[in-house]
Amino acid sequence: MPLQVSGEVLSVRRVGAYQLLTVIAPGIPELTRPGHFLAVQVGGPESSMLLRRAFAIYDVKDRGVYGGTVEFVFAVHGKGTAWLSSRRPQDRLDVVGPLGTPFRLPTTPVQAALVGGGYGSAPLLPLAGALRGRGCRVDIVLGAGSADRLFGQLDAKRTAASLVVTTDDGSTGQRGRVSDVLPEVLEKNRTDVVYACGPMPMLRAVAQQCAERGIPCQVAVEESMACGIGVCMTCVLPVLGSDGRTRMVRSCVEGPVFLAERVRWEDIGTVPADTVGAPVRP
Amino acid sequence: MPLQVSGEVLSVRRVGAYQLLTVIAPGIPELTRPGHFLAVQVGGPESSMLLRRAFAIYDVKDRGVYGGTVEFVFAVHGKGTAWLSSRRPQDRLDVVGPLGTPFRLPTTPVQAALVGGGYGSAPLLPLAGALRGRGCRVDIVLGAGSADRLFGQLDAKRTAASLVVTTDDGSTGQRGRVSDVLPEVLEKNRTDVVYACGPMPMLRAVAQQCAERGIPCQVAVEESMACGIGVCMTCVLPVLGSDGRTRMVRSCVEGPVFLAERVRWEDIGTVPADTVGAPVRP
Amino acid sequence: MTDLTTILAGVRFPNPVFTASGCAAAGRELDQFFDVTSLGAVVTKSIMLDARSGRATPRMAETPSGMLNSIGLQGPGIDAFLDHDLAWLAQRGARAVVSIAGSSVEDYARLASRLRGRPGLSMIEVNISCPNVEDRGQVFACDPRASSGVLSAVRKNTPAEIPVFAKLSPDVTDIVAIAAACVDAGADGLSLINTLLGMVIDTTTMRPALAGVTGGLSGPAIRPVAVRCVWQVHQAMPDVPLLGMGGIRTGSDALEFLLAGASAVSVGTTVFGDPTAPMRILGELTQELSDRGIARLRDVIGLAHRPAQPHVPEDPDPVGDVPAARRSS
Amino acid sequence: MTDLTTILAGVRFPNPVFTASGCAAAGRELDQFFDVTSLGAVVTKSIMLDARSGRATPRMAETPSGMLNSIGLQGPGIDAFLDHDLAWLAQRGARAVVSIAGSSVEDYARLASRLRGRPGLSMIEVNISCPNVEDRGQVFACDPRASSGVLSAVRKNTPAEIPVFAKLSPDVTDIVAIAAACVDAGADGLSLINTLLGMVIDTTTMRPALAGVTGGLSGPAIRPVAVRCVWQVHQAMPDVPLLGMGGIRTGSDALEFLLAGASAVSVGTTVFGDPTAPMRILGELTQELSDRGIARLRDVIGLAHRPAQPHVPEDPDPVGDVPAARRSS
Ligand SMILES: Cc1cc2nc3c(=O)[nH]c(=O)nc-3n(C[C@H](O)[C@H](O)[C@H](O)COP(=O)(O)OP(=O)(O)OC[C@H]3O[C@@H](n4cnc5c(N)ncnc54)[C@H](O)[C@@H]3O)c2cc1C
Ligand SMILES: Cc1cc2nc3c(=O)[nH]c(=O)nc-3n(C[C@H](O)[C@H](O)[C@H](O)COP(=O)(O)OP(=O)(O)OC[C@H]3O[C@@H](n4cnc5c(N)ncnc54)[C@H](O)[C@@H]3O)c2cc1C
Ligand SMILES: Cc1cc2nc3c(=O)[nH]c(=O)nc-3n(C[C@H](O)[C@H](O)[C@H](O)COP(=O)(O)O)c2cc1C
Ligand SMILES: Cc1cc2nc3c(=O)[nH]c(=O)nc-3n(C[C@H](O)[C@H](O)[C@H](O)COP(=O)(O)O)c2cc1C
Ligand code: FES
Ligand code: FES
Repeated sequence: MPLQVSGEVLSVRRVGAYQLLTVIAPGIPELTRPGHFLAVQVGGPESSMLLRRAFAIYDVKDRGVYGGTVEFVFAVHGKGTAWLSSRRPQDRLDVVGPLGTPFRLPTTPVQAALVGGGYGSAPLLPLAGALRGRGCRVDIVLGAGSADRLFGQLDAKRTAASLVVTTDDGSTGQRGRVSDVLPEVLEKNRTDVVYACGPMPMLRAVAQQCAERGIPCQVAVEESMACGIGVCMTCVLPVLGSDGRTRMVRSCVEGPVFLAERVRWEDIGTVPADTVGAPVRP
Repeated sequence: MPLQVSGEVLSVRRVGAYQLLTVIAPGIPELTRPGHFLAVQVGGPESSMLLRRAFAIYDVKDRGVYGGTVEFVFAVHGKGTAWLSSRRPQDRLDVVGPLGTPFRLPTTPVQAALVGGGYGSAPLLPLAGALRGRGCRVDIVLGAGSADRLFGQLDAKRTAASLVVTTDDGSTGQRGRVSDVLPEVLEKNRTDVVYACGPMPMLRAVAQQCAERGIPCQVAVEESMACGIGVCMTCVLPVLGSDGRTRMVRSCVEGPVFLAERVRWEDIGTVPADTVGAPVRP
Repeated sequence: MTDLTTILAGVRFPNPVFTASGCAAAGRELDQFFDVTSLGAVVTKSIMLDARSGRATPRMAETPSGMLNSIGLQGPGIDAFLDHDLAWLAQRGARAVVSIAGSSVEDYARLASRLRGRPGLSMIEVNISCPNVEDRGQVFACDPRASSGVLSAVRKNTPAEIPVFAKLSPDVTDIVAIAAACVDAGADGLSLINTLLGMVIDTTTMRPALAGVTGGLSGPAIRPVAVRCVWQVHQAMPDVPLLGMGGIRTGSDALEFLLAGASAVSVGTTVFGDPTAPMRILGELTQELSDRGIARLRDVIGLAHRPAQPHVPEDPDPVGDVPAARRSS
Repeated sequence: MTDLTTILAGVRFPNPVFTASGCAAAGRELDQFFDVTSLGAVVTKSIMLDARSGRATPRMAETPSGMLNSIGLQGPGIDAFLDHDLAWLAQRGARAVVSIAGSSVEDYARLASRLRGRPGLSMIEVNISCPNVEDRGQVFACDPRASSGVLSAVRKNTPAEIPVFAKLSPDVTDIVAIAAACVDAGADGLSLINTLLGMVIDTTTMRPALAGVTGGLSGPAIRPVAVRCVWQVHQAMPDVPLLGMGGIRTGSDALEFLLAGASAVSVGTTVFGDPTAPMRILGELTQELSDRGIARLRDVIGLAHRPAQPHVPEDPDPVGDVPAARRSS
């Protein structure tokens, strides 16, 4: 049950290449689970930008002085995020959340590995806390293009039993990709379950490595969304159902978290011929 | 020769029901004469509002600490002016000016009466200074709906040989309209020339009172303007030329100041049948 | 208290604010944000006979004050729709306007038959902005004859008490001609307008932004076109009820459509940016009406077509800050 | 250095950024803000045979990311235009594209004749979005036959070295059909698009906001429609040069039109909000091209129609913050 809240911005802070925005949003924290996302209005009342922007929820505080705050981390990408980065304390921000299907937690204490790319670590850090709360061992792998695009490294170090960091340019941690180090992490820790969030090609590589090893994996995907609440059908991707049939599934409602083995990675951006209702090709 | 300047907002201050905005706009002050106006971009880079808003220039400072500032007074009317009223110091504002044809000044010291309605006093106050500089006697009549909609009363009192104030609700000065008191002012001071700025119906009434007495009168009109620089033809009104023929004339270039007797007051909002190029009616 | 009731071809709706087809699914998601039974009606996403996967992604692009979409009518097919969606709306007590779409006249006729006697159904909206497979993919709504064929088939297969509205495309030379063809074929009213055909090229990839190349333009950007269409059609056939839509974002926008001749309005794209918008718009519209001292909504329908009241002679000299020029904006 | 030269039907222009008819008068006012000889060309306001007063005010209304205008082709008539405006442009050294408008085929033919041999004239743009008095006020551009009549008359009365472009209206069911009719009649190229017919009702007065009731919608709001028209026409006739326009605000917008198939672009409404915009857009476009390593402007014309390059096999795991989904925006 998501809420629409016009909240007050508490702060916008630079964190490396990213911005960390905290907004007062009473009611949302209580409902949030790791993997949920927010949809944020941008541009103000006379803006030419009509659509909300989606951001994974990073941290929430239910109570405290402000009666509930929500935090998200974002990269300035285009016009909407540029506008967000120019918000100042006390500006109002209209947010809808929590949205989507969050990460599913194991019911028994297992060995979990969390793999984050860039700002993709944002929803993984509260997840790490939740897993620890259930007695799980948590290993974290974080990767990014460069050191300034790693988010939450300190936080991860505190929470995780082990942390491995990679950067494309070697500016910190190991030079390379998360998929270069993940196999070793999985083996060393006898990982039972993997959670991943980051760019689609990274998710695809992680999904494949898990599939090869038979390790269940949940991924949080990122598709262009017009509404974020399930009414527009823009955010779909081909996903196998429990009946073994492929459907174009809304990533805002049935995702953003999916079981990695259900996502038809090679076919994203197409409608596979065997999809339910696919156009009949002559 | 107008300039386009992206200037810094120095201040936005409430003055009664109005806002007084000061912007750093080097180059514009030197070119400005009383009656010139500014065209101001509103809404920021991703705004849905494409058109500039026009405001009479109130005060300018050529030099000083900021290297040239321009001031204008405005009422919050719709979305653009609402946005302007939320500007803060250091925000940037894109202004074009000075625009239009300013008030023409007499070459000999005469008795001048200035009639302002609402924020229409803004361009008259610098005009009063200029007239005084030429040795003219200046009498001022200011009117508004209520006391908070009078602008520049103190300023006027300082500059003018006499000041009469009217308000519709009698909250200050005489209860009534400027046209109720103008005849007496004109007679008492043996006024040679009248300058007026304010709502169109007021201008029309003043124009008529001057015409009846054979007193030359200049008015600054206010028509909806898309461009403010003479390229779009939206801001026209029917005006008699020196050849006695009526044309639809651009108020942003040939105005906003017109000789009152040239404006076809009754026909504003129409194309009079005898206008050059008027459609032939069957 | 303002009387917000509106009547479309004999059917009463408690208020004139509807959702727009394809912008509210079948109401269930919006019911999380507000009670969908307080809407005039829920207009459901156009449904086809069989399940449809829709098009590949990317399916949307944001544009200035608008957006493009190319969903390709993804949906579960009429049977699943009746069982899950219409049944839910009926059980919930909402009024449903069911939008149908087909690839042939036969499709539309069969869809109408399947809807017969279904609880919850208040009205049928016939989306004719679909390619006709029997005519080289020519869109029905672009041709008076094709539009007429669809509407008469649907009307024949629909009980008399259920109004049938044709939803028209603005991408035509003469919308009044298409409107007339639909009405002559039995349409009880018209929904105006569907999206405009548009396109965005991604200047980074230097290729079309949408997988479907072109898409439908919606949102406030198209509002002036939509108001013009409603105006023209109401002018030509003042007795035909119209459901107006296209870029409605506020109560004042909704009022604009009513003044132009619409008897009710649909809120589409605005819902994406503001899920509670239909209720906000209903509240704002009620306020706009009562601010103007208008007691009954139906008194403003088409009002802008009547000559302005011979108003009180103009005050020769109202001094204030609302100059005459303001009449223009 | 990027080569910005573009060629329209044999005539070379140093760069592809033009003004739009009716949005720059005859260049003189803009020359206060930038040197009009640095434009690709100045497209002048449509001129008629005789002086025209235009319509009553209000003539404009701002709309979301757009505006409506209903000027009614106010102008001094061809003789005064030649003596004052075209003569000024010629003397100033600017390239002039003269837009002409008439009420009958005969009007257009006479206008073309009056332009013969005038210094400064680079090209003629024929505005056919005008009512045809000989056909119950039906707009020429809405009918292939009427469009064809005008274009063949203008082409016959214009020297071979002066290209004649037909400016089309988007308010038609099939813009490619109108385009083909114009080209068959002798048009050397096409200008796409004129404004969309729109309307605003002032909810305060509850009457149409414009004295002319309907008006032309322009600005970024219509850009997706304009890009689609350019795309469709270029697709159908890749050899016909196109002048693209409709809501261009940035160099990236201009690039979008070039990629869709335009050989040059006109900047219209944007000038009202930003008088120096044409020069800014020219600078931004130059930068966009050089950022992409494109040495010649003509290499991007219509590029979006070609299949994407078989690019380097996708990197299986680029970790960063530019996810795949971004291809879509
Ligand atoms: C479930 C989800 C969670 C996300 N979490 C984060 C996060 O935690 N931090 C972060 O920085 N970004 C996140 N993103 C991506 C973020 O939504 C985009 O960066 C943002 O929408 C770009 O907006 P813009 O106005 O700057 O870009 P523009 O390019 O101007 O946007 C134009 C349109 O495209 C859409 N769009 C553009 N890029 C993306 C994208 N990558 N994904 C989805 N839509 C896009 C926008 O929403 C908008 O509708 C997430 C996206 C999704 C779907
Ligand atoms: C030469 C001139 C000088 C002016 N001087 C002043 C001044 O000193 N102080 C002041 O408060 N106002 C002045 N105005 C009026 C001012 O331009 C409008 O109040 C303002 O444009 C309203 O903008 P908005 O966005 O708030 O209203 P909206 O109604 O949202 O504006 C919509 C559109 O209509 C136009 N418009 C609306 N009202 C007017 C109007 N009265 N005149 C012209 N265009 C209008 C806007 O420019 C805009 O394009 C002047 C107008 C002109 C033409
Ligand atoms: C994402 C999306 C999907 C749509 N799907 C449909 C549809 O299935 N059937 C239909 O008749 N109209 C559909 N439309 C058109 C809308 O119902 C509406 O006519 C149009 O968007 C204009 O209204 P708006 O500007 O308020 O959105 C869709 C529009 C959007 C944006
Ligand atoms: C105020 C105004 C006047 C216009 N006058 C003309 C005209 O005289 N002849 C013409 O062919 N187009 C005219 N147009 C249309 C423009 O040339 C252009 O085709 C259209 O506005 C789309 O471009 P834009 O969105 O960049 O303005 C006019 C547009 C506006 C806004
Ligand atoms: S974003 Fe609208 S359905 Fe997912
Ligand atoms: S406002 Fe454009 S010509 Fe005057």
